[in-house]
This record gives sequence, C-alpha cells and structure tokens, in this order.
Amino acid sequence: MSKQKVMMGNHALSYGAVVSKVNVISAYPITPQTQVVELLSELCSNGALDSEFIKVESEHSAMAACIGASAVGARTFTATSAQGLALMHEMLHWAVGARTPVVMGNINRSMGPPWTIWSEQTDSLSQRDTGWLQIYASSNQEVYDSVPIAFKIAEHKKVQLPVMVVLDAFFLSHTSENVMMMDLDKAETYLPKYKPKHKLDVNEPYTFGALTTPEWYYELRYKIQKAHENAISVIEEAQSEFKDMFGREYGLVEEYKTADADTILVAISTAASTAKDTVDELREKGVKAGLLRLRFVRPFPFKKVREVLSSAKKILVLDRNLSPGIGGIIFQEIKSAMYNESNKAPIYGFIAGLGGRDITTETIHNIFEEAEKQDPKNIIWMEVKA
Amino acid sequence: MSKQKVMMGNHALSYGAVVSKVNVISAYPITPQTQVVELLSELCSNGALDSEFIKVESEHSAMAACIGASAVGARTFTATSAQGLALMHEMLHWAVGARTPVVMGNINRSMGPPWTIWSEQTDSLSQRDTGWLQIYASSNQEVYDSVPIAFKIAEHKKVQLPVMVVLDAFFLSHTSENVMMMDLDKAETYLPKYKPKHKLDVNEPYTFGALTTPEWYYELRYKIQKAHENAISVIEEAQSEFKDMFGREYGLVEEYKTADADTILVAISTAASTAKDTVDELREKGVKAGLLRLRFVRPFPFKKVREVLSSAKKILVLDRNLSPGIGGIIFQEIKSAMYNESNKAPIYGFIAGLGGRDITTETIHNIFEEAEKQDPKNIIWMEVKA
Amino acid sequence: MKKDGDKIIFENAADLPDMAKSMGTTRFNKTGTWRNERPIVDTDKCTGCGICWKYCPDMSILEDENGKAAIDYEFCKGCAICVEVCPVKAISMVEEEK
Amino acid sequence: MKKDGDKIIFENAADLPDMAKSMGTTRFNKTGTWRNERPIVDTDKCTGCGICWKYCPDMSILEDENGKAAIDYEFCKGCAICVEVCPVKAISMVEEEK
Amino acid sequence: MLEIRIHGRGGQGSVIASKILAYAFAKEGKFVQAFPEFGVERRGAPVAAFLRVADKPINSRSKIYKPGHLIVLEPTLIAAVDITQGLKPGGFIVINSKRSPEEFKEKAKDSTIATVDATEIALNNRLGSKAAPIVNTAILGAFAKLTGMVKIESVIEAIKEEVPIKPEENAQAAQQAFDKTII
Amino acid sequence: MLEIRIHGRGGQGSVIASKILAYAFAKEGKFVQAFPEFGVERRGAPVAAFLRVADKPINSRSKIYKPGHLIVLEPTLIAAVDITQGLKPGGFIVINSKRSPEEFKEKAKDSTIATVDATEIALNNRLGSKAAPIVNTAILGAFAKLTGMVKIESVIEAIKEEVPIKPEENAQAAQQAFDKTII
Amino acid sequence: MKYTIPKEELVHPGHLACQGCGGALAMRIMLKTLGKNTILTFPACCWSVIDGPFPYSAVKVPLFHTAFETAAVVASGIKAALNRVGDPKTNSVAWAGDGGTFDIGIQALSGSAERNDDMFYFVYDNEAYMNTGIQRSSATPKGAWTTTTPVNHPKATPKKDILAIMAAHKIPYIATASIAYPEDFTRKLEKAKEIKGFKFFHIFAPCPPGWRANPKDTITLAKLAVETKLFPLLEIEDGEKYTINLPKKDKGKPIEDYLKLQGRFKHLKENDIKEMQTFIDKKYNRLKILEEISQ
Amino acid sequence: MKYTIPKEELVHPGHLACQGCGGALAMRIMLKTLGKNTILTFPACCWSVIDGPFPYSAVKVPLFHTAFETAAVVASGIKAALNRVGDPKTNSVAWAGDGGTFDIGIQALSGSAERNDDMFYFVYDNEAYMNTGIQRSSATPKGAWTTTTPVNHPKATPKKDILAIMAAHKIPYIATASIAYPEDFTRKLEKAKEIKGFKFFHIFAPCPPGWRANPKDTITLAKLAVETKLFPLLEIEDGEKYTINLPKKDKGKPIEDYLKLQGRFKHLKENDIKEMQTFIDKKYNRLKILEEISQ
Ligand SMILES: Cc1ncc(C[n+]2csc(CCOP(=O)(O)OP(=O)(O)O)c2C)c(N)n1
Ligand SMILES: Cc1ncc(C[n+]2csc(CCOP(=O)(O)OP(=O)(O)O)c2C)c(N)n1
Ligand code: SF4
Ligand code: SF4
Ligand code: SF4
Ligand code: SF4
Ligand code: SF4
Ligand code: SF4
Ligand SMILES: [Mg+2]
Ligand SMILES: [Mg+2]
Repeated sequence: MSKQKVMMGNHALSYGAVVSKVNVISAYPITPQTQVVELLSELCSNGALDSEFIKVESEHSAMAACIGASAVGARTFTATSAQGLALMHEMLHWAVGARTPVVMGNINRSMGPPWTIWSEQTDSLSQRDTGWLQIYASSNQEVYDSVPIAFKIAEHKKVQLPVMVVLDAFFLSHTSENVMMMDLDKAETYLPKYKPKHKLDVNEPYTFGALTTPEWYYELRYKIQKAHENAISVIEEAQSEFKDMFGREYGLVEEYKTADADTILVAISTAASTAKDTVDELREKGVKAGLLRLRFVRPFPFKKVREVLSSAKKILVLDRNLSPGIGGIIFQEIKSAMYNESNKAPIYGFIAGLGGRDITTETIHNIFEEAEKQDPKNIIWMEVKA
Repeated sequence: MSKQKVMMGNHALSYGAVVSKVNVISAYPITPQTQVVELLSELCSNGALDSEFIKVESEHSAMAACIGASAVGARTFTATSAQGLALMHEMLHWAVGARTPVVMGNINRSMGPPWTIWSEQTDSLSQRDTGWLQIYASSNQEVYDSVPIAFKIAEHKKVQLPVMVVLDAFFLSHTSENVMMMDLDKAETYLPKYKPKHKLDVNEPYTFGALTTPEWYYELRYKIQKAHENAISVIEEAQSEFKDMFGREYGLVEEYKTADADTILVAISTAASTAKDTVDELREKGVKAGLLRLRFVRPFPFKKVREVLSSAKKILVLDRNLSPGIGGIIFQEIKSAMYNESNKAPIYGFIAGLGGRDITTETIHNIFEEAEKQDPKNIIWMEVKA
Repeated sequence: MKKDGDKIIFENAADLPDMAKSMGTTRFNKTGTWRNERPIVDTDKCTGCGICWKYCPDMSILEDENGKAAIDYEFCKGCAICVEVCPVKAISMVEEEK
Repeated sequence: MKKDGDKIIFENAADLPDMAKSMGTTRFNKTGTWRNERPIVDTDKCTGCGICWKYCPDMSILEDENGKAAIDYEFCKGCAICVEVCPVKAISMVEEEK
Repeated sequence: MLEIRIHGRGGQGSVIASKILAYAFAKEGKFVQAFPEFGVERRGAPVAAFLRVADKPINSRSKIYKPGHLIVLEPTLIAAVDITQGLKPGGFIVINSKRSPEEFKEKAKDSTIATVDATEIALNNRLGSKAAPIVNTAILGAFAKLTGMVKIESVIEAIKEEVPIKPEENAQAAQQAFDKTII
Repeated sequence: MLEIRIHGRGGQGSVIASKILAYAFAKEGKFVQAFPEFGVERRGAPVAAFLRVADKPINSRSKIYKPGHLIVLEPTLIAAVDITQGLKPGGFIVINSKRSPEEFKEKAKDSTIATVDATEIALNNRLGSKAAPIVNTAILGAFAKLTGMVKIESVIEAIKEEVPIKPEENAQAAQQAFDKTII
Repeated sequence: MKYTIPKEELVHPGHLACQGCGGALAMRIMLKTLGKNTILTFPACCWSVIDGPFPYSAVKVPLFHTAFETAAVVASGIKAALNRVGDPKTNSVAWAGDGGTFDIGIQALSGSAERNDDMFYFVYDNEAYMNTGIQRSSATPKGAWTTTTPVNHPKATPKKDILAIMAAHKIPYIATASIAYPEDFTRKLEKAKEIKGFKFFHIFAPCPPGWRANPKDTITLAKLAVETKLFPLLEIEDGEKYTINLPKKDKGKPIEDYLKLQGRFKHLKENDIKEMQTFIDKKYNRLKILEEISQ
Repeated sequence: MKYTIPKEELVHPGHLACQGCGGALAMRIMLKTLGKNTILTFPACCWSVIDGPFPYSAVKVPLFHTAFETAAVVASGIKAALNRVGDPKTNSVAWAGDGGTFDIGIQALSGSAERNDDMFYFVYDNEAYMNTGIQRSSATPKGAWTTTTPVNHPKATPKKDILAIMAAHKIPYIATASIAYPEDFTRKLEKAKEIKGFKFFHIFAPCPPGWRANPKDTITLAKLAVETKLFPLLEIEDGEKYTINLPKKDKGKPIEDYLKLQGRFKHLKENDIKEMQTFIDKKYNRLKILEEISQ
C-alpha cells in the first residue's frame, strides 16, 4: 500500500531516514541541505520520528556525535554538503577506522573559495580515500530508497562501514519529483533494528581505539579493505531483497543500452540521467551509444565496470568534479580499473558542469562529438570559456 | 661556505623555513612533528628567525591563519601530521581556491583510529584531490632543500598554489642525518622576498572570494588546473637554478637504474630510498631492476612517468598507504597515467608498511619475487598476517 | 576585463583574475526593482534632521540641494524604515505602478 | 585470540576483532622494571592510615594481613610519592640492585 | 513534455506554487519535476520557479531555458524583468492582475494570455495581508482554467494536502480564481 | 656499515647520545643515521636509540634489528630487558657500571666489553643529580676508547657544539671516561 | 542635513540584503566609523551574500571571504602579516554572524582572544542562521521559533551568554551596540580604535524575514531590545570593569512590547512571557551588580 | 587500612603514565567514585597513551578513544544513544587534558554545555600539551617555560579562565578538584551524580616531567596550589552560585613555595613572582566577591 508523493530530494532523503527508524540524528545546516535538518527537526518534534536530534555547533561535531552514538549501538544519521563535509574530514576517517555504520546524506555542492552553492561532485569524490562507501543517486526515488539500503549494507557484519548517500545540489535536492513511499512496517521487515557486533556496554566493558603499534595496525587496515571487498556481495543481496519487497531494482551500476554499444559514456548522478536522453537520440541517428552509470563509487564495482566496458571501442568519462592536477576523478578511477584488462580501448576524460554550470543533453551530444577529435591524453573541458 | 650538520628531519624542515625567511608561522603540535614547532618557537624567540609565530588552538586555525597572512602578502609556513592535516582539510581546499602560496611540512603518520603515531602516507595522499602540490622527500637533505624550492614554486606567478613538503614519520622526522646547510645570503638570492600579484591592500581595496555563480566558477577552476600544468616547467626551472647555486640536483622524479630496466619499481619517500639497495642487490644478481621515485605527486609528472616507464616489461608499485576499496593510491595513479599509453606492461600493486611496519630491503626483495607469481588485478599485501 | 557602466565583462578565463577578486561594485544591481511600494518625501515637512539617512540600510537617502531628504530610487528597496523613523512623518509609502 | 597470562596473542588478521577493541589489561606491562629505587615499608612504624594507598598513582600499595601498607613491586614505578605523604615516615627509598 | 515558468518575488511562494501544481499533475498520472531558480535570491527580489510534466519518466535533469508557458504572481515584475525570455511561441500565460489580458498582449504576441485578480481573491479568503497577499494558490486555479492541462479538482486536492496553513481557504481561492479567470 | 644500539631509560638522554656520536662520526667524513626507538616510552621506562655509520650515503632507511655494538647507559636495565637481543657476535659493548667488564661476560660471550663508572664521572662534573645523573656524554668517551672507531677529539667537538647546557663539563666528562674505561 | 555619525559611506548600495536588514545597517555604521584603513574578513553568513556576487562587492575596503569557522583566526593571520609586510596600523576586522561566533567560530574566537591579538571582532546578532534560512543557533533566545525549533518544540535552552564568555577571556574591550543607537556605536568604535589588543563588539541586528517581522520595524525592534533591558548597551573593560550605558532607568519596558512585533514568538503563552521577563530582570540585575563591584 | 575514598579500583596497574603522574591519580579517584556504570570518552591526551596499547587497556569500564577535538560531543552522542538503545542511567563521561579542553576541544565543549547535555566533563589540567612533549596550551600559566615558550620568551598571556567560561554557560554544576584532596573530590562527584545536565570538573594534575619537578612532589605541589590560592577548591551552581571550599583562610601561603619546586618557573625574577602573587590575590578576591553576591 505504497503512496505516491511529489517531493524534493532533501525530503526524500529525510523520509529515507524516517523509514529507517534512525535512533540518533546529529546535523548542522548548510545550503543546499537545510531542508533535511528542517524536516527532520519537525518530524522529531511532532513525534513522527522517535529519534534524538543533537543540534550541534558544527559538522565536525555532527559526525563526532554520530560516531559516539553509533559506538553504543544506535542507528545514526546525518546530512551535509561541501564545506560541511570537508569540515568533517578527520571524523570521516574516524568513522571508518572505528567501523561505525553511520549513514550520511551529502548534497553535492562545489567547494569554496570562492563561495558557491551549486552542484558539483568534488566535495564527496575528494573523500574517496577515507574508506566510506558512496552511493550516487540520480532520482529522488533513488535517494529515498537508498537510505534503508545504505543502513542494511553499513550494519552488515561483513561490512561495518559508514555509507554516504549522495545527491546533486538543486538538480535533485531542490527539485520535486514523483516518489513512491514505503510502508513503515514493510520497511522495518526489510531493515530490522540494528544489532551491533561490538558496542560500548557497561556489562561487557571494552576499550575501543587504543594506541596500536606497528604490530597490528597493518592488519586492522587490511580488514577494512576486506570489508570493502565483502561489501560487493552484501550490496547485491541487499538490493535484490529490496527489489523483492518493493519492486524497485538497483545495481552496483546502471547499464543503459551498453550491451551492443561501441561508445560507452561513464557518468554518475543527474548528469548520467540526462545522458540517457542523449543516448536515445544518438541511437535514433544510428550511433551505437551506451551509458554506464556508477551508482556505487565505493566499493568500486571493479568486476561490473570491467564487464560492461569489456567490448567498448571507445570509453568516454564525464566528470562534474576536478582533482586539480589530474582532471576528473571518475576518469582516473576508470582508467585505473581498466588498466590490466584485455580491452585497451581509448578512454577519454571530459570535464563539465563545475560550479553548477548546467549539463544538458546538448552538452552530452558535444562530448560524443569531441571524442572524435581529441587526444585521450588531454583533459577535455566542455563548454569552458577558455 | 656551506656547513655540514647532523640533524633530524624535523629540524631540517625547520631550518628550511629559516633559510626561506618566512614572515608568518602558525602551527600546532602533534607527534611526530613537535620538534618543528619547538625549534621554530625557539628560533623566533631568540631572534634567529624574524617571524611572527601565531600559536593557535588547532591545526584548522593554523592553516586559516596562514591563509589570512598569505593573502596580505606574507610568506607563510606551517607543519603538521595525520590527524592535524585531516583537521585542516576544509582549509586545504581553501588555500587552493584562494591561491595562497602557503608552504606546509607534513610528517607522514597513519590515520586513527586506532591511535597510532607511525609512518604511512595515507594522511597526505588522501589529500591528493585538494589541489596542493606535494613533494615527497627521501632524505633530510632533501627535506631541507625542498622548503625554499617549494616557496619558489608556490609563489611563482604562473602557479600561485600551496605546496606540501612531505616526510616520513621517524624514518626521517626523528632520524638525524648529514645535512649541508645553505648560506643565508645565497638562499635569499635564490628565493627573494615574496612579491604577490594579488593581495589585501587598503590602497587598492578588492574583495576576494565573493559568491561566484555558475557563470565564472567553472573558469576559475580551469585556471587552477592550468596552474598545475604550468607548475611542471616552473619546477624544472626552480630546481635547475637550485642546482646551479647549491650543487644539489632534484627532478620531478628520481630515476635509479631505470634506463635499461625490465622491471621498474615505483615508490615514494624513504621506502624508495631503501629500495635502491635492493635494486643494487638485484642488479648484482643480474636482474634488470630499476626504481622510479616520484618526488612530486602533484603536479603529477605525467610526461616523466610515461617516459621512464615506456619500455618497462613489468611495473611494480609499492604503496605505504591505503585508500580502502581500491588499494594503493600510487598504484591507481600510475595505472591511470599509463592507460592511454602504448606500453601495456602489467602493473602490479603492493601494499606494505602501513602503521609504521618496517619496509626493509628484504620486503622489497619479496615484492620483486611476488610479482612473478601474482595477478596484477589483485591488491598484493606484503607481509600481512592474513 | 571591460566595464559596461556598473557591469563588468570578462572575455574568457584568461581575462579573469587568478582567483575571485571582485573589481566591480554592487551598484550594478539596481535594487529599486525590489520595491512593491515607494517612499515619498514631503520636502515641506522634512526638517533635514538626517535621522532617515542614518537608519537607511541601503544608503538610499540622499541630501537634496535644500538639505532635505531625497530618495535614491535606483536602489531603495522600499523597506519603509525611513517612514517609521522620521520624527515629523515627512515620508510615506505609495504603491508602485503595476 | 589466546591469552598467555596477562598477554594476549592473536594468530592473524582473522583472529583480530574488527576494530582495535582491547580485551586485555595493562597488567601485562610490569612497570616494576621502571624503578631505579624501591620503596620499603617499615611495618613497625606503619599505622595503616591508608594515606599512601590513597595517593599512589599506580595502585601499588596493597594492604597486608595486618592492615599495614605493602608494596606491589610488580608494578610500583618508584615515584616516592608514598614516602612523601606518609605522616609517620614509615616508607623509605633504597636503590635497586645494579 | 510541458515546461512552465513561474515568476514572483522572493517570499511570495512561487516555489510552493510549482510544487503544488506538480503534485496536481502527478495525481493525474504524470511524471513531474518542480524546481526553484537555483540562486540566493532575497525577499523582495524577483525570482522564478519551474515545472516539467511528462507522460513518461523524465530523464533530463537540467534547467528549463525555453518554457512553453508562464505564470506571473506579481504584475510589477513585468516592468522589472524580461518575463518572456526564452518563451516558446503558442503557449499560455497567466498573470495576477486586475487588468484585461489584452493589455499584456504586446509582451507575447503568440501566446494565449489570461488574467485574474488573485490578490483580491487571496485577500477575500484572508490569505496574507494587504502588503503581502498570498496569491500562489489562487493563481493555480487560473492556470487550470486557462490551459485545461490539469483538472481544477486535482489542483484543489493537491492544495489541501500540501498547504499546511489554511488549506481550505487556499483551495477555495483556487476555485474562485478558476471561476473568475479572464481569457 | 656500523650499527650501534644504545640502551637507557626514558629521560636519560640515549637519543642525544646517539646524535652526538653521529655528529662525531660525521666530522670524520662519515655518513650517519641516528634515531630513537619509535615509540611512546615514558620517563623511567626502558628505551633504546640507534646509530648507523657508513663511508657512503646510506640508502636504507629501515630500523636496526641486528646491531653490531651496544652502549648501556643504565646498568639496572640489564636485569630488566634483554639488551643483547639480535646482537651480532664479535662486537663491542660499553656499560655504565662500577663493576668490571668480566662480570658481564656471560651476557655476551663473543663481544668485547668495557665498563666505566659514568655516573660517578657525571656527578664529579656536576652533571645532573644523584637521583638523575646525566651520563650520556661521559659514556661516549668510553665508546671512543673501547672501539677506536671515532676519535675522542671528534666526540668532544661534537659535544661542545651540540650540548646547549654545560658543554665544557660534558666534554670533560667524556675525556675522563675515555681515560678511565676498563676494557 | 544633520550628520550625527560620519558621513562618508564605505558600503555601496545595490547589495543583496533583504529589505530592512539590520545586519546591513550595522556594517554601514561600523565601516564608516572605522574608516578606510581596514581589512575585513567575513566567514559564511548573510554578509557573504549581501556583499554581492563576484566580480562585485559592496564594501570599499579590502575584504577576504573565509570559511565559516575561521573569521577570528584569519583576522589574526592578517594582523600578523600586516605587522611584517604591511602597515601595522591597519585595522584587522573580523565580521561574523551569531552562528559564526557563538557556535562554529567560537573556538577560533577563543584562541584569538586568548592570545589577545590586536584586532576587532564584530558579531552582528540576528539570533539564528539566517543565510541558510532561519535555523536555530546558540544565540537563538529560549522560546523562539526557527525552522529547526518548531513551535511545538521551540528552543529549550537560553541564549548563550557570549558577553560573559568573552569577559572570561579578560580581553581589553568588549561592547554591545545597536543599530538603533548609531551615535553610541560610533563612540565605542572610536574608543576601541585607541586600544591595543582584542576588541569584541556584540551588535544587535534584527532580521525581518528571520524574525517574521515587518521590514519597517527593524529600528523599532532594535530600540525596544534596549528599552526592555533585553539587550542593554554596555562596555566591559579587561573582562571586569562593567559600564551600563543604556537603558538609563532600571525599570525597562515590558518584554511584550518587543515580542508582539515578531512572528517567531507568536506561539508563546502568557506564562512563557512572564518567565522571559523574570529571566531578563534577573540577568540585568546581575549586570548591575557586576557594574557596582567593578567601581 | 583506613579507606577514606571508595576502595574498589577501576584502573589497572601497569598503565603507561610516568612516575608520579597526577593525571593517572586523578583518573583513579574519579573512576572509583563514579563507578562501573560509566562509559568513558578520551580525546588525544596523555591518557590515550596511559591507557595502554591495543589489545590492552587500563580501565575497567567501556572506553571510546576519540579525536582530539571531540571529547564533549562524542560523550553527547553516547548519551543520546544510551537514551534510545541503552540504559539512560549510565554516566557518559568525557575525560580530557587541558589542551583538549581549553584549546582544540573548547568548541565541542561549549556546544554540549549550551545544550546542557546530561553528562560529565572532566579536564585534568597539567597546564600544557604533555603527551606531545610539553608545548604551551592556553592553560599554561603566564611566565611558565614550555618547549614552545622558551625561557627568553615565556608564556605572555595568563592562563585562560576556563571556570569563568564554563560559568558563563550557566550549566548546573561546576567544580574544581585536586588530587591532593581526594575526599573533597569524591564528595563533589557524589553530589554531581544526582544532578541532571552538564557537569564540569576542573582537576589540578601536576606532571613531573612537564613541570620539571620531582615525581615525589606531585601531591605536595597539588596541595600547595590550593594553599597558595592559585587553585582554590570551589563549586559553581547554575553558573552563578559560587562556594569556595578551600583554602579556608584568606591569607594563603606565598606562591614562591609552589614555584620553587618546579623547573618550569626557574627563570622567573623576583618581580615576576610579585606580579604573579598580585594576580592570584586579585583573582581570589574576585571569587570571594562572586561568592558573596551569590549568597
Ligand atoms: C562549514 C560550514 N557549515 C555550514 C555552512 C553553511 N552556512 C553558511 S552561512 C550559515 C549561517 C550563518 O549564520 P550566522 O553566522 O548567524 O550569520 P547569518 O546568516 O545569520 O547572518 C550556515 C549554516 C558553511 N558555509 N560552512
Ligand atoms: C587534531 C590533532 N592535533 C594534534 C594532535 C596531537 N596531540 C595529541 S595529544 C596532544 C596534547 C594534549 O594535551 P592535553 O590535552 O593538555 O593533554 P595532556 O597530553 O597534557 O595530558 C596533542 C597536541 C592530535 N592527536 N590531533
Ligand atoms: S524605504 Fe528603506 S531602502 Fe528605501 S530609502 Fe527608506 S529606508 Fe532606505
Ligand atoms: S527623518 Fe524626516 S525630517 Fe529627518 S531628514 Fe528624514 S525625512 Fe527629513
Ligand atoms: S613509589 Fe610511587 S608507585 Fe611505588 S608504591 Fe609508592 S607511590 Fe606507588
Ligand atoms: S601512609 Fe604510612 S602509616 Fe599510613 S598506611 Fe601508608 S605507610 Fe602506613
Ligand atoms: S536574512 Fe536577515 S540578516 Fe540576512 S540579509 Fe535578510 S534581513 Fe539581513
Ligand atoms: S607526561 Fe605528565 S601527564 Fe603525561 S603521563 Fe607523564 S606525568 Fe602524566
Ligand atoms: Mg545569524
Ligand atoms: Mg595537558
């Protein structure tokens, strides 16, 4: 008995936390995330959500509060964006090392200075080395569904890692779309109460995080890497169970007309959604175009990516982010993932849409065109006023 | 009339700041960096260094103070490590966007939790997407020399970006080695007073960093990328001038017996230094081994790396760092840099030495041996108690 | 970089400063369009006491040739603070044309 | 995970907890080796007032069967606080064997 | 695909209008996107909101540059901003104004224009104050009337579900506007 | 390549000893590395410091597991820790002790052992207090005497340049230890 | 026209503040008094937007926009640099909102104050995070509505006492100021200019949209805040010497006068208002005592 | 043997504190009084090392090691979680050094205090960053040597007045405590256990290596700090009600008695000591006045 609503991405994210029955929320406002703290404050205060909301004085503290609460065994949630995410950075590393399965929404906004509030994925992608799992959504339905899925993965005994659910500023956060809501009871069947394997407990008192010499630190890190590797099958299970219960299907990646494609575009987030229209148009013109959207950037879906790209003749990567010095982050990730593969098709890297500049179907048409002319060694800047 | 001293890496770093005649220092203590703040405090207070030392309450503030001072046109310096570097994170992005040529020493220490103070490069390498230039030293002489070189690059009108000088915890920071000191006057000829192109100035009052809409943010980021590209030739010039004046030669990378090598090991920092002995031993046994040490990780020396690796039959990458989910960061960087190249030699990624576990010549021997047995698709963990 | 009145025009990236260095002023932004209502000064009543000038958050009270208050309609946002603070009620708000 | 007295022995990564969860105690660390000098209680003088016990930072004052102070030499670091605080000067420091 | 742009002032509820209208369409089985101008506009400053409506899921998640139709909450804006920028010919324009549609004809020759005195309707329903009437629900009634794209019943249902304060009055305002729209 | 390990207690100056000795070697044209145990040892706890010396630049930047020679600042440590762990046969051991070298013979049969009462020498030179004598300079004189690897003049020069407090007294202590070493 | 505060304007019109913004007026008064020899630092706050988009700016002095939590320490860095490579007489000025001061910026602020760095710190207090759309800050008064303190659970804890916190830092000069009393504000600025060390100003700055108030009432509200003793105008020297400037009379206006002009207090019951009045009276009395004992 | 404080030990011997560590003793007293129903949080500080390396620990209650700047808010998070998924009666306790409290942790601390979260916060104050080797913190007294305040430029600003700062937060309970007065400490802990809200303890904890003092003098120093009125034992309720417990007599011992046992003050001239004495007397007098006016 699911109900349709029209809601902005920020509300979809918040209701995702509601159906996940989170116990503790701690968050700090920042444009373009504010509707999340506002709606969750409202829902906590009117009883629709039975959760503690710790109204902290910074994002750094928000993440720290979530980590502390999670260590006691509470299901914890926060949300932020850009500067807030960056300010949390030390605690992002912390959540991973402490193996606290916090789930966080991040609204992609470009990094200052200069001040900016518009969409770009540099904020979250530049956290790629912290060990967080990252889900990039491309619709509000996906945002909503991804929250309980994220908890299910995060809390899994073979994973025990924090997960970020990432959505584009404005293009999703502030855009209202059709969203099918879950039934609360059914959601609880999908995602039962969190039962932690390790927790702070006066009846079984242990110390967590004591100084660790070179004797065992190495192995503790090794276990984090293994948890990332384990996460792949855990995700597949969690998403197939989700499909069985709610009918909506998600993969590690989304393939769109890739099966017979000569040229495959790799992208994430809303740009990947927009690209579907371009692929359709190109197909109409007889161009064998396809799209590979990475829904998960961490764990990096190596196997899937390699499989999908194995027979492409040309691989294009669209990055709405910049790692200064190397160009687009997804470009680097894809090249690296494909290096030791037998398919040696050239991979082209395109930058577009930084700082909220729009990425339209035309932009993506231009990318397909530019690929014909350019050297893959260069970083190709789309629509830059160079 | 240069004088030989025996000093620990932390003092080499501090004296590097002294010969650079920095105007403003702001730093916060953290093991294994404390000797830097201690020596600089001493030198500022006894007049050996004519600089303001702002003793802030956190690393976040240290970087913020440096950025503010740099924006007025002061030459600014700081140093930190691991948690401190992570705590600065938002301001690391800031220094790049604001184009403030701060120079920072970072002593590589592994990230908590659990608490640890030992060497590992994850702290600085996981800042690779912030846009900072990064120099990885492998001797105390190099640490010392790299500070004035770093300022020369950072302040160059075609660059204007902050630079990190990175050294291994304990293996350099606390190890005393022979260091040839520079003459102060000669150093000033090499690195004259900083003359900023843009600064906060009541006589020419401008605003920096105002809200920037999608109209121009994109192009400002493009300029940062260009600055990274410009940095390559600026570095080459700065280092050749350094050689002319002080006789010590540094490259973007260091090549060791790579010219005719079949198997090239890529590494950074002290592990790369230790590897030289292994290469020598292997050569003695008739194995055509070589070593490519990345001195600069940002700007990434694409051209050099591609050139050196162009005819290797096997490429091994040693990472004393972990980006959970993908393995070693240098491994990823190298694969990505080599993807569109004609040499498709397999690239193997090895993890070793996390959390300060020692990397000995034997470890590196084992790496060369493992490469014969392993699949390059896997992350290969050396000496892990798996 | 070119200027077109209060507006600044860049050609391309090369034309931009290295970072967001603002060389123009907010005078480019004619906030007079924000008004639904406009303040009108009754110069007969106005004593030139300067109180409205002192409190206008938008620097939109000018001094006319007789030392009386005058409104800068290019920028006045129509907040009506001046109406409120004038001790002799010399300012009143009227609707903007629709 | 195995225990060898106060020491904890892990076999390998699989044997470790998922994070640094400490299951042993610092009793593994015999800080008695830190001492250059050792405190000696003169049980004749000792009144059993408990003051030395109260102030020892290393939990190294025990109570003997007569209610007098006794030193736990396995852990006592030899700081001499107990010597200082004893109101009847019942404790004194002597050099450790060299 | 329908693409609609709404003009108003910061604080007037253009974004809410776009959301309610989107919801009304969704109730009729449509796929929708409603979004504000992505900016930092302040109370009083001219702002816009947007709406896409289609029969199948909407992939494109970029902005709207060439709207087919317009809704204008605030007539003074017509002097202040170029409301017809990018407007496709042959669409509908609804304006909150006492005046007749003809008076706006020159602004958009190819469009079908309707006017409604949403301000008066709002005030009659005690929605807002004279200085700040709440006209964003009333005007949607006029939109339904002018375009016939969405049923007034859907609009009214959407209002009742989405408007937390005075839902009945708002719904009534929409109905009255529907009735009083001058085309 | 020489590899030397120094044993002491936290706060006793083992690390400074390793640095001074390194500097002395450097003055004679050697390449050196001196480093502490990489730990969090506290005052009072047993600690170690290390030294490498070679004729050409030292590439290897890993720890020392098999030292050739030992310096022991604190005799009580011999009971507390296994000081000869990893020690290569045939090396030198200098111990701060009143006792004769023979009494330590069983600890390291293959080594040449010397003792010196560095504590007394230190106190005679007013270095430190009875509870905490500063013996780290004196013992270096004994090292020079025992091993002949480095000139006592170099050690003394290094002490004078590197020790900020009472450099002369420290230098003198080294000289006296050199003279009084019992091999 | 009569000019009771400096005439020269150092703020440009066309800035992006809402109609009737108290914070915009506060800046106007501050800057015209401190003068051109001033370098500004703004953290994230309404003023990061008010200042206008690149390549435009609303201020006529150099301005460095910085991260939300760093205003104080960036101004410290600027001052240190001025001492070395510029004119040490230039004022280094941090200008922040209440969120950037009471909450996320308090650590950097405490650090600069502890070092007694020679600079000005201004907080324009509109009692919430306005730039992001009216979320509670620790400066939000008890009982007030914000988007994160809904009317059924309005803010439960009282406004953080930033003056007492700064006084505890024993800095040479602390003052409160109000846009309704520009001459008092200007006098204090002139006085502070002569003092070396850390100078802290707490400015009361009504925000019409955030307070659900009519833009025209901005000055009225600021005046009532003083007259009701909610926000007395005062000075604290060296953390201990208190001087209350206004209100002169001990019996202030009732707090209702102030509350009723604002939508954010609309839900308050009679009892809540009584409690608030008691709180204000108690706090004011303590100030009076502190003033007395410092004589 | 006579036990004047609870007998049960909740700290294990073998911990890694230096000989004569005041901080180690402080923990011993605190934990035995608060008892087993306690969850601890430590930020970076000497206690992160004292606790022992993984897989060992020196405490018998659950302990979460956290990042340097986060002690207070992690304890807030723990308490919130206890309220939802655990036993709300369990004490959530942050235990931090002076650096983690006065400096890098003050923002999180201020936040938890402002929310009046139901928890304990203990600062064991050894007046510098000891874990990293004796660098100045804002708790370092004026005139003291540390490795970053060399003797020719010793610390120039006075110790930050954390009590006044916390009092400004109007939290229900603040106390000072000393390892030299365990019974007083225990009494205050028992009292605090009964109070809901934020409880702050400032504990004086001499550090032999950091103060260049003899380990045997740890208790003597702690006692002298009280007897010289440098560190009076007191309580502050609701930020306003001051009670001075010790020293009883107004005329304290001269500060020289305290200084001369410590190498970090060796360089001080007679004048410096006089100035310090004046500072102490003045501060104590102000406390007395605050005590009086709160009666
Ligand atoms: C680290 C970080 N977190 C959050 C934000 C978002 N943010 C920008 S301004 C602001 C509110 C500022 O409030 P205040 O300081 O009171 O100033 P006001 O907007 O009220 O003028 C917030 C939360 C940010 N820019 N950076
Ligand atoms: C972000 C960060 N910066 C710096 C450090 C290094 N650090 C660890 S403990 C410490 C000093 C702690 O001082 P204090 O809080 O006074 O405790 P104490 O060591 O004196 O017990 C410092 C600077 C760190 N761990 N994290
Ligand atoms: S209405 Fe407002 S903006 Fe216009 S002049 Fe009056 S005070 Fe200034
Ligand atoms: S306040 Fe009134 S009287 Fe005074 S100058 Fe303005 S309009 Fe004239
Ligand atoms: S010497 Fe110190 S550690 Fe040993 S028993 Fe006495 S007080 Fe305790
Ligand atoms: S303090 Fe002295 S008398 Fe009291 S118990 Fe200890 S040894 Fe005995
Ligand atoms: S929201 Fe308030 S403070 Fe911000 S600009 Fe508008 S009126 Fe001023
Ligand atoms: S350094 Fe000081 S506080 Fe730290 S463990 Fe040693 S004595 Fe205790
Ligand atoms: Mg505010
Ligand atoms: Mg301390």
